Amino acid sequence: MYTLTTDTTRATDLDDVAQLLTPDGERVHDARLDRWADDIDHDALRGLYREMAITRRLDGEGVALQRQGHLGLWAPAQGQEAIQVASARACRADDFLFPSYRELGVLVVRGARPADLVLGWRGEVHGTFDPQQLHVATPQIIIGAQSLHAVGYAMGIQRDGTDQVSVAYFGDGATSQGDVNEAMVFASSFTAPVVFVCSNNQWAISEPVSVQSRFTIAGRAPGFGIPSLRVDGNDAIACTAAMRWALDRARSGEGPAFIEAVTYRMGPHTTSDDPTRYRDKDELEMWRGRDPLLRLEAHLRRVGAFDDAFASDVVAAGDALAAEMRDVVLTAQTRPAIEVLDHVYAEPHTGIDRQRERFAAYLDGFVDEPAAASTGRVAR
Amino acid sequence: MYTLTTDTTRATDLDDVAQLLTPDGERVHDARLDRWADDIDHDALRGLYREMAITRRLDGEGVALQRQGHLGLWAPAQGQEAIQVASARACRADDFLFPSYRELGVLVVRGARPADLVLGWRGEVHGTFDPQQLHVATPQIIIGAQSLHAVGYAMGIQRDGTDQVSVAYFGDGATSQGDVNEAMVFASSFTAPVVFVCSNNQWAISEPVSVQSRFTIAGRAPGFGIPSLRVDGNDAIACTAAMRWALDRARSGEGPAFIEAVTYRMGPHTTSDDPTRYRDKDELEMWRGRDPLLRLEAHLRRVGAFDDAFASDVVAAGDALAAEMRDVVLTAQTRPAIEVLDHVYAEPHTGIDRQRERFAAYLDGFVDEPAAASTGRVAR
Amino acid sequence: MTRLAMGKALTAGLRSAMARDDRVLIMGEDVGKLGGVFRITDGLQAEFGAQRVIDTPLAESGIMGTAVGLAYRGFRPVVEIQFDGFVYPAFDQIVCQVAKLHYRTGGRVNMPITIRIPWAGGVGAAEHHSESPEAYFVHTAGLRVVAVSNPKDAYTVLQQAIACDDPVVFFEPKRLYHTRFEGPEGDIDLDADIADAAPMGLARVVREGTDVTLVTYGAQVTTALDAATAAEDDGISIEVIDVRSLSPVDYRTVSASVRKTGRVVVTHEAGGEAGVGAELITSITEQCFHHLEAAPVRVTGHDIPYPPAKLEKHHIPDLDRILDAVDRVLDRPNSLSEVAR
Amino acid sequence: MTRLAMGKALTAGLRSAMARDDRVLIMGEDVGKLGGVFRITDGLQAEFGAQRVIDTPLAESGIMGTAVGLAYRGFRPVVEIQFDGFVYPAFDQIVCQVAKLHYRTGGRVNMPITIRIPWAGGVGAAEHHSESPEAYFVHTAGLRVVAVSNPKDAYTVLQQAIACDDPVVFFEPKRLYHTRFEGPEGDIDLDADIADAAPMGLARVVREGTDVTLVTYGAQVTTALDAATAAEDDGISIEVIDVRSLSPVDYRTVSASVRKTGRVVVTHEAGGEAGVGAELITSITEQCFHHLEAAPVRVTGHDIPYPPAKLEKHHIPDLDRILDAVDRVLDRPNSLSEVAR
Ligand SMILES: Cc1ncc(C[n+]2csc(CCOP(=O)(O)OP(=O)(O)O)c2C)c(N)n1
Ligand SMILES: Cc1ncc(C[n+]2csc(CCOP(=O)(O)OP(=O)(O)O)c2C)c(N)n1
Ligand SMILES: [Mg+2]
Ligand SMILES: [Mg+2]
Repeated sequence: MYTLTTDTTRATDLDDVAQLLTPDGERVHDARLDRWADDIDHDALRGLYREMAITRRLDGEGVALQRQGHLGLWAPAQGQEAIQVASARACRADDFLFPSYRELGVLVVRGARPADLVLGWRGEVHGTFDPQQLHVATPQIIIGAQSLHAVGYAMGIQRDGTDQVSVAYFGDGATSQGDVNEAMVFASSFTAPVVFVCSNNQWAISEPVSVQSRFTIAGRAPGFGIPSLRVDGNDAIACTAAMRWALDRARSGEGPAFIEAVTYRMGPHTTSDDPTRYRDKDELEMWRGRDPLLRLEAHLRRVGAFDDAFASDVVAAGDALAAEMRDVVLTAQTRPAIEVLDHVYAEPHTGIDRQRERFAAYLDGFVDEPAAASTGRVAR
Repeated sequence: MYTLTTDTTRATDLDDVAQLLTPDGERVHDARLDRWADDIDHDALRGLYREMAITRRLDGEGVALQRQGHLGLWAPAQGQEAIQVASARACRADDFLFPSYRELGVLVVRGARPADLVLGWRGEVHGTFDPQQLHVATPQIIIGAQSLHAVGYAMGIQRDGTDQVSVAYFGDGATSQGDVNEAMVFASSFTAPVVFVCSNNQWAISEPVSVQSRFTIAGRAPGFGIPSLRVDGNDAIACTAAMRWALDRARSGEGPAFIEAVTYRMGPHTTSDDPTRYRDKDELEMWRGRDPLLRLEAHLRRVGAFDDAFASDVVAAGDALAAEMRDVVLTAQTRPAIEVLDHVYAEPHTGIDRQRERFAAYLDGFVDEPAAASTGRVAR
Repeated sequence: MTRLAMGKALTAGLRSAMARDDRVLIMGEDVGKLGGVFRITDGLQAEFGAQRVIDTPLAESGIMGTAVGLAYRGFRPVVEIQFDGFVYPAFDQIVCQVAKLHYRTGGRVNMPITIRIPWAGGVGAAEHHSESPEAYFVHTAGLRVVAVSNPKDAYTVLQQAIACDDPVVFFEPKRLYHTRFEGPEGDIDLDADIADAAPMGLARVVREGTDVTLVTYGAQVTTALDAATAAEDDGISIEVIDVRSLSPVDYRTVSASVRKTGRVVVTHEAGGEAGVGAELITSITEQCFHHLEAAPVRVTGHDIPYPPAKLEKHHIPDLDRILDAVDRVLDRPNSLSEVAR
Repeated sequence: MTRLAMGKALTAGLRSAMARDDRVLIMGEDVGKLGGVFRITDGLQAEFGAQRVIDTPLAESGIMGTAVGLAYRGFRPVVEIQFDGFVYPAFDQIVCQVAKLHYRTGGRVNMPITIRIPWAGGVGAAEHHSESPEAYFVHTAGLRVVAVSNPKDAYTVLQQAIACDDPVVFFEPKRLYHTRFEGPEGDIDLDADIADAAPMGLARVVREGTDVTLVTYGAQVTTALDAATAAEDDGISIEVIDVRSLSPVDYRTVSASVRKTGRVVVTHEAGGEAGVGAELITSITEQCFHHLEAAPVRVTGHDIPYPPAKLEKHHIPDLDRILDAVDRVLDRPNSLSEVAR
């Protein structure tokens, strides 16, 4: 076949996605995904719900803390909990995940502590947890850069001969970046065990996904030789199944796979953003009807797996973590000034040593904390 | 359709290409391309042949001049004359072309003078001809960078409301660069009137195309919403037809198109390269059997449009240009030293003015040409 | 005269440039409906249309590379890089294409591209949102580099940059976007013809003084003025120079000051190592060596990746660090008095 | 002891590093079967296999970004950038990831990546094949930058760079790849343990002298030595220093020399504006001001895009331009004697 026109059946229609749960929580069937979902029992569903609900709760706390002036910024995850939590839960603990700044649910699943979730946004540190311990890279801010890291990690897995998988998370906007495309080139060329998870939340700040791509994002990957799947990103069961399909391929040596999770950013891009400038209320309303958390709750109720005890247990767990998060923030101690010079290099470095010596001497001249006010300056 | 597996029918088989001429020069039919080729008469075919033959002749002269020490480098075009010449001839004179360093045939078609073809490779200047006059950008060395320039130019055409088209030329290796992929993103997003011509000559220096892509390169574009065509790049008629199809789409407002021309670099990557280190003699032999120039000659003979008079006329034209090229090189005068400071800025610049003043004073101190030998230094 | 904060002055400058020349285009991420994350292009898409104010896909190399193509076609693109730390994906197109095409073509093709960069720290932002990459561009021949420090310059120099036939990297200190300037630097004559303005590239003596020349640019100009005021109490007279153009630098103005004072402090937010301060001091030393009475001193950010927001105040040179350096060039007691050289 | 040209010494250094540590990988364009366009990786894929010597797709950001991922996984990638002018597509990954990840993770993740760059001009190459981008990396905190000037250093320092837990940008002056060094710099002890070598980062006094300190690195070391020899005829004694490490610089060695001579010339091929020479001179001035008897002088490439090959000899500072600068610091008649300051 040598004449390739763009397949117009690859519609960008929101409903043209693989789905296992209707917005009302009814379990529907999909021949391609069912085999990856059949063993998901009530306990597993409740586990999914629990972590999604905790993610939502912590996200709300993050927004509140920012609004109250305790954090510099927060990038809300609301609306995207299904793909974040489901995809991370589908992974093995030793799979290595490369998230973007928005993947709160991934961190929650991986056991990040509340402190790990906020101290970066507060501006105390750049990276909180130890990547090698959680098997999660420090969340990436440079759009798309982490996709190559995930592929490189996967190349490392190949060289070590293990059956781990690495996962690259990014948004719809990121698909325009050269790095994400190069990541697909490298992954395909080396048959690397990597899964690309694109959370198409319809917006890159103020730009609708149509600016990045007039066709589906899922349609991009096959051109690179990477099979892809467009899944309802607000359907936790379908997301689980899709991720299992992708992980299984990668783990068994068949190479990379690509998932486009069609979802929605219900909040602002970040707490600095004002989405009313660029998007309609109606759109948000429409998506409220597809809320991933309510959908899973509806399903659990349908199958009789959601009761008050469970509900209040989840709320209590979320509240406890949120309280811990708030506490961490309110009691945070900013590191001493001299520590700005720590960890620039792993080995001794005469340049930084000299700067440390001089800066220390400078700081020693102050009675109080420097840079607070020039009155702290000692008389000389 | 939401589950997209890579279409394994998109074989990378070399014969899986659109073709209108067999290697023996027999005209065959292709329902998709015929309508774009039916009006190509004998004169047009002879015109094609003539410019392809001239390209080959000048290419040989370039290699010879380099081997004789008159040029710093030369990047041979041998084997790629069909796609280069046919695609450029299919364009209108006011279409703007963005070639790579290897598109000698494109420059020949556009009326570049022999001096324009060699003085860059000799190291006398970076750019020879005036891009705005030939409607051809200075050939690009940074792999893939020009693809974005072509898209930007096409965006300019849209803003000026003309029906010109811009054309981006690049190789198979270039398809791995972020820039080429971003060019497809931008072209698709803006429905820009641009044609991408990828000359897949099977090699990026020592790397076979399979390192860049395990599937066809033509298969890459549709994922970006760009229709593409895999054409026999050694078949001048099919190349003409393919380019007309693409140009017509772009010119009529339907947006970008992508052509993968399957061809072969018969010579080394450049005169600095030794291809025997990485590729088989057999492969070269196989491709000799698909030589684009011999193929077109065979076809012209079949249809009775090739006679000795025509042949010797073409040879004479090629020889004359080659002689001019040689003459230009042998009589080239290197510019005076001070001119290294020319054209850094378009407007006056105090920094460069100061450097000019000082360097001029320095140069004035020499009896002979400076930097030739330290003996030129005047006694002070 | 209209009193505008710097952000609004930039918007006004863009509007004037677009109204004057219909080849001027704006392109970038979120510059259209949103008006940019800093609202600098606010209202311009509504006024000039989506063909002239272009929301691009999220790819900086793509933005810069298509701007090159538009310049080939005779347009004058004004590219917004959303934050300083996101200019690096475009670095190849800037260094190999934007900066070199005029030279490559023997002067036949111009690249009148303006690259606007919301710049530097002090706003409590996340990583990559507070970078000072100006030295990379100053070191790149073929580019002009300017940095503005007040609304009036912002309005004027931006228009000059857009009108210039060379590529200009235009740095906007983001922590001053909303600062009100009470002096003449805050007053803008929207009716003035920019042809009448002093040419782009001249340094400005912001405050006269006799003891020490304090050279800086961008948001540090404000800090430098504060330092000069504070020093006055100690009887030290500081001349503050805003170089405004980082490449080329107006050494005539700078050197005249140094010849007068004999002592130089240079301050900027970027790390010192191979930074703009090194260039300034080396050139000053070349030109004024026999007038120097003390080694010129740099007061810069540390040579570290930009630190987390809560620590940035220890990175950006403040009043006290500048005054300490002033003490040093005057050989008064200072923090390094006891530190071995 | 084996006498090797620099190219072969680098190959030997890579081989030793790979044999010693199986986490060392080589990646880049054409590094496998071809052995790289300069043949520096010649034979290594045959010896260590395609899993450890990786021909990558043609995309520098991709190479650098996957190297970061491999480093996350505990590998030590040695990345070959085919030519100096092709490093820019990887700039974002280098500046925002390679340089900053150790800092970002609070020291939890190391980036022991070595970036090998065949470097600078003098070989009559096409555009983009003769660039001197070292200042960009020197200005980037988190990176170490070294440049070698002879086979012995090439062999030793390359292995040290690979063994270093920090990222190192390693510059190889391509015009010396085939030069034979007759002195001890050409003799390599392939059996020596690099643990016994002097630590990476020390400058080297290549030739002792008393009148002027001539500081340089890379291929300019050879030119500097020629200049020193020529100056001897005029009775001028030049001390030549090869800094070897451009970041950090061993100022102890450099300053000791300047304190002795009181006069400094710095030469490099890159343009001067905000270049490494500016950093060297500023730091030297800071540290040795009272010992300086004349303004330090730079002899650098012009601040222009790299010129066409036939003109490059007018760009790369040669013997004569260096001697002219030496005359300048000694206040002897020179080309600028008549030029107004
Ligand atoms: C290289 C780079 N360019 C620009 C930005 C600024 N920026 C931050 S988030 C964002 C939009 C990202 O959109 P998308 O990839 O869809 O992810 P989402 O925020 O929707 O999760 C932009 C432009 C950045 N962080 N990095
Ligand atoms: C950004 C960049 N990286 C590397 C190179 C070195 N280089 C020059 S040509 C080439 C191979 C290009 O292969 P391809 O795109 O297939 O074009 P071809 O030479 O086969 O025509 C390489 C790697 C370059 N010029 N630019
Ligand atoms: Mg998004
Ligand atoms: Mg090729």
